[in-house]
Amino acid sequence: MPWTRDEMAARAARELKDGFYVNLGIGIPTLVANHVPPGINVQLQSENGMLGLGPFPYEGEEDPDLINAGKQTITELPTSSYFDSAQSFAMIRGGHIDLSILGALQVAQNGDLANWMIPGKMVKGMGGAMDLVAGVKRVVVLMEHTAGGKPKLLRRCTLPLTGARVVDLVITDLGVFEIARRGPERMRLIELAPGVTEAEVRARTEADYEVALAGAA
Amino acid sequence: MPWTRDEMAARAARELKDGFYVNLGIGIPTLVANHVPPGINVQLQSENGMLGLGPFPYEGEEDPDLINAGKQTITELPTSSYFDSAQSFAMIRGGHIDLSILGALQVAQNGDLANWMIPGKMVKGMGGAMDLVAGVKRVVVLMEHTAGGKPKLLRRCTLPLTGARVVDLVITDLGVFEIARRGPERMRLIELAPGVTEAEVRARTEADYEVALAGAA
Amino acid sequence: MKKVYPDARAALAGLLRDGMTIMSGGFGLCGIPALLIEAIRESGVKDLTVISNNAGIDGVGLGVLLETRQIRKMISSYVGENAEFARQYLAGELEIEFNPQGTLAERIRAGGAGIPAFFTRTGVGTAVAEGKETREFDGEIYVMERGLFADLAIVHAYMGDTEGNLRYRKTARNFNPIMATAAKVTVAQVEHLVKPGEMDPDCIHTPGVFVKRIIQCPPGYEKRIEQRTVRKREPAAAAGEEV
Amino acid sequence: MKKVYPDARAALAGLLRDGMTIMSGGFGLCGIPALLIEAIRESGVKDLTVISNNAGIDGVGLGVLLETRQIRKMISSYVGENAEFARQYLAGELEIEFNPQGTLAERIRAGGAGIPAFFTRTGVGTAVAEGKETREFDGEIYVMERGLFADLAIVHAYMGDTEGNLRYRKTARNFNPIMATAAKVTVAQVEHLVKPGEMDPDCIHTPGVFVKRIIQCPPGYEKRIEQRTVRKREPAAAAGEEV
Repeated sequence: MPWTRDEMAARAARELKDGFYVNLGIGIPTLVANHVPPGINVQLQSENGMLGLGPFPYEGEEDPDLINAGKQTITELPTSSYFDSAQSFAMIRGGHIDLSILGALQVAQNGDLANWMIPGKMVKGMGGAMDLVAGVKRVVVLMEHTAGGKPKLLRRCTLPLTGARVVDLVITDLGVFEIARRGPERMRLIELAPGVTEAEVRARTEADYEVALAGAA
Repeated sequence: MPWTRDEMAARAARELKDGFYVNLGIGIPTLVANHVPPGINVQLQSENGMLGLGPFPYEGEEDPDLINAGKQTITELPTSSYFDSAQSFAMIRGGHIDLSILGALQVAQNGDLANWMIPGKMVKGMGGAMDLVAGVKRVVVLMEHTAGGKPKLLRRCTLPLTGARVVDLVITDLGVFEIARRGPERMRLIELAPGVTEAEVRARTEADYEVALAGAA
Repeated sequence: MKKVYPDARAALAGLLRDGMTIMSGGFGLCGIPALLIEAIRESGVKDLTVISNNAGIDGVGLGVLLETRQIRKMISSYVGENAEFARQYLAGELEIEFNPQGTLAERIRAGGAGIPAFFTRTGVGTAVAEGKETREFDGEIYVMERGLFADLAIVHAYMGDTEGNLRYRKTARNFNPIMATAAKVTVAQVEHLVKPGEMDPDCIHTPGVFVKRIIQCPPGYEKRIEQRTVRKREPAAAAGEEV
Repeated sequence: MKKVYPDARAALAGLLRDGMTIMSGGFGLCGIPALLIEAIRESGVKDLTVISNNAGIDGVGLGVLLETRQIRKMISSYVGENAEFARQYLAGELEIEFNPQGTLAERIRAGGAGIPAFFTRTGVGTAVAEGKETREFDGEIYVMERGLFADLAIVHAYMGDTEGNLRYRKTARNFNPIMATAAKVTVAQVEHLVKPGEMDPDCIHTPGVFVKRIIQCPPGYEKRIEQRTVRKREPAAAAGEEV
């Protein structure tokens, strides 16, 4: 049975390590904050200029000066600090953030990522996504395996790219794929959602990948 | 009679305008702070990261965390603010400082400035001088007209440059020269110290200059 | 040299002309100089190029200058929340130059710091790098981006003194401090105008040198919230818990 | 993830190796990480390249690493106050790369911000630009300078918390915050170590993400003054008066 959104987020949370500084994208990635394993302490960064994001405020305690990159009201923690947009992206571009978890429209087998634009539709802009994928040490994509029945894991992205060879790991509802960002193209299926077969994944994936499941021959 | 150091500083202070942000170099330029005309309010910047420099502290009130770019203990004012070295030079390089007044070893008739290095002697480094002359809106040099009897206002600098075509005005003990930083080389003698003759200046100056004294034919 | 002006209209007097470039601080509706935007609307100045991370929402922030068609071009990273924007853009009435948010921030910071161009990894291999110079440093490809400098910057700060020193509050800081450095003239609106010395000099985010004119927001000035998101008061609230 | 270490030696354990590059904060003797410098001396690590605006004075600050000949090369803007430095330099035992102070600061800031190179007017037409690429932008000539990134940065802060958030005091800030961003590992010595939440989050100069290890200075830690300059207590003190 494919993973639910919450199970996908829980799987992504297993990529967190103690002491990590993490930037979470909008959508499913936001849920990862609910699944941080015990004993693991991470600090969330928001590219609008904050480190140490707290939970949503209680009703009546919203502060218009305190929002995340999704423009939602949030709260601060004792560890929080604020900085301007240039310093925020200096942090991101300079490789100081350990992990970025974000959504995608398409991922190619070489690690190319498309998640900001569908030609012919209203273009809203890339926000901070291009900076995040270019700068953060490790990029994990959390997305449904297909969209409208069409594969999102492709040989080549057909949509305009957010970044070239920037994805390290893709977690879908069906399984987990590792991608090599350097050297020859290489994508490997390393995990299946419980009850999902390799054949099912193959049928819904355009990208070429090797199978490297733990415990498999 | 040539101007004294204090008179030179007083003449330089006439370049100050109300609301100016000013960086003063070490030596005679420091004296300019004592001659700010009444009704003129200026803020001094120090490139080690301070705006709004106050006077030297009273004995016993020195603070090791509060120094100017000459490493002297100073004090703060109600208007003071502190910032890091990158922001300090962003301020300087970005053209936000109105005036820099500094000393020189040599100035050429095209505005070239040499004030950091004498080959063969121990080289101490240029500090912030190259950034100041390249970035500040207007650069005024305060120096003795000659050194050991040799002219310091030259056709071409013979010492390594601090900046090329960076000087707007030179105030020496003998007079004041305007220099064009753009277009054809042009240096003009615009003022003489009281009792100093044009012939005396000519005799002690290697640079070619026009005479454009106020009130002169 | 008096920097304090009685209101937004007075603070902008003599600074506005058709076709000019204006930087406007804020992220979403957080930390936007709404009073100054309103005064720009009232001035009727047009054909503006506006550099701002976002374009406000309908009727709020830069949205008000879109309604009146005073903006000809936006340089932004994300403009998703504005129906009037979409209409003008799809009708070809409005030009937009998208910059990655970090590239936009760095271009502004560079403009203010006298850096005409710099190299970044962001956007390499994407449409953002098209027509731009790319170059290899230490085995990695980078794209060259140019500094940005405007005729006017308008910013919002929490506190300011009569010398123009500014302090921002929480995430309302965002683009405001860098924009304050990157324009011929910077005008600030502040929630609290104080005398010099009332702010800790170690905690001044924008030194007064960058600010030419300053106004205080009138009593009752409202800061808008774009996405009011709350959690239930429960013993163990799950979503968004401290992590 | 514990960041707090008992002392300088413990905080540097495992981080030092011969031939490495170290950034060291401070301007003159103001804001220098003297305890960490002392621990580097005691470690005996050698052939160091040290990036620091100055080189201390004899026996103080980086001067102690010059005495022990642990430094092979300095990247600095001004080294005037050190006789041992002059001796080693003139004897050809020490290499020095002079950078204009603002270029040095910007190179460090760029290194920490993922900017491999940028253009500046500083040094154009001087020895500093020799061998470097120059280029015209909008009619002005600029020289290209590269970002700097070190193996280790050592910084001094006034206050820090156990998360690594730092706050500097007055002009002791100088190069410390930018160096904290521009090394694989940054170790900070702080005068006051506090718990998270004890510093105003709007006034944290270095967010904890940049700091991997932190120590508190012991009681009696002395901050040295290089040029003690005072004025007389007189009704109307002239020199250095407020202007």
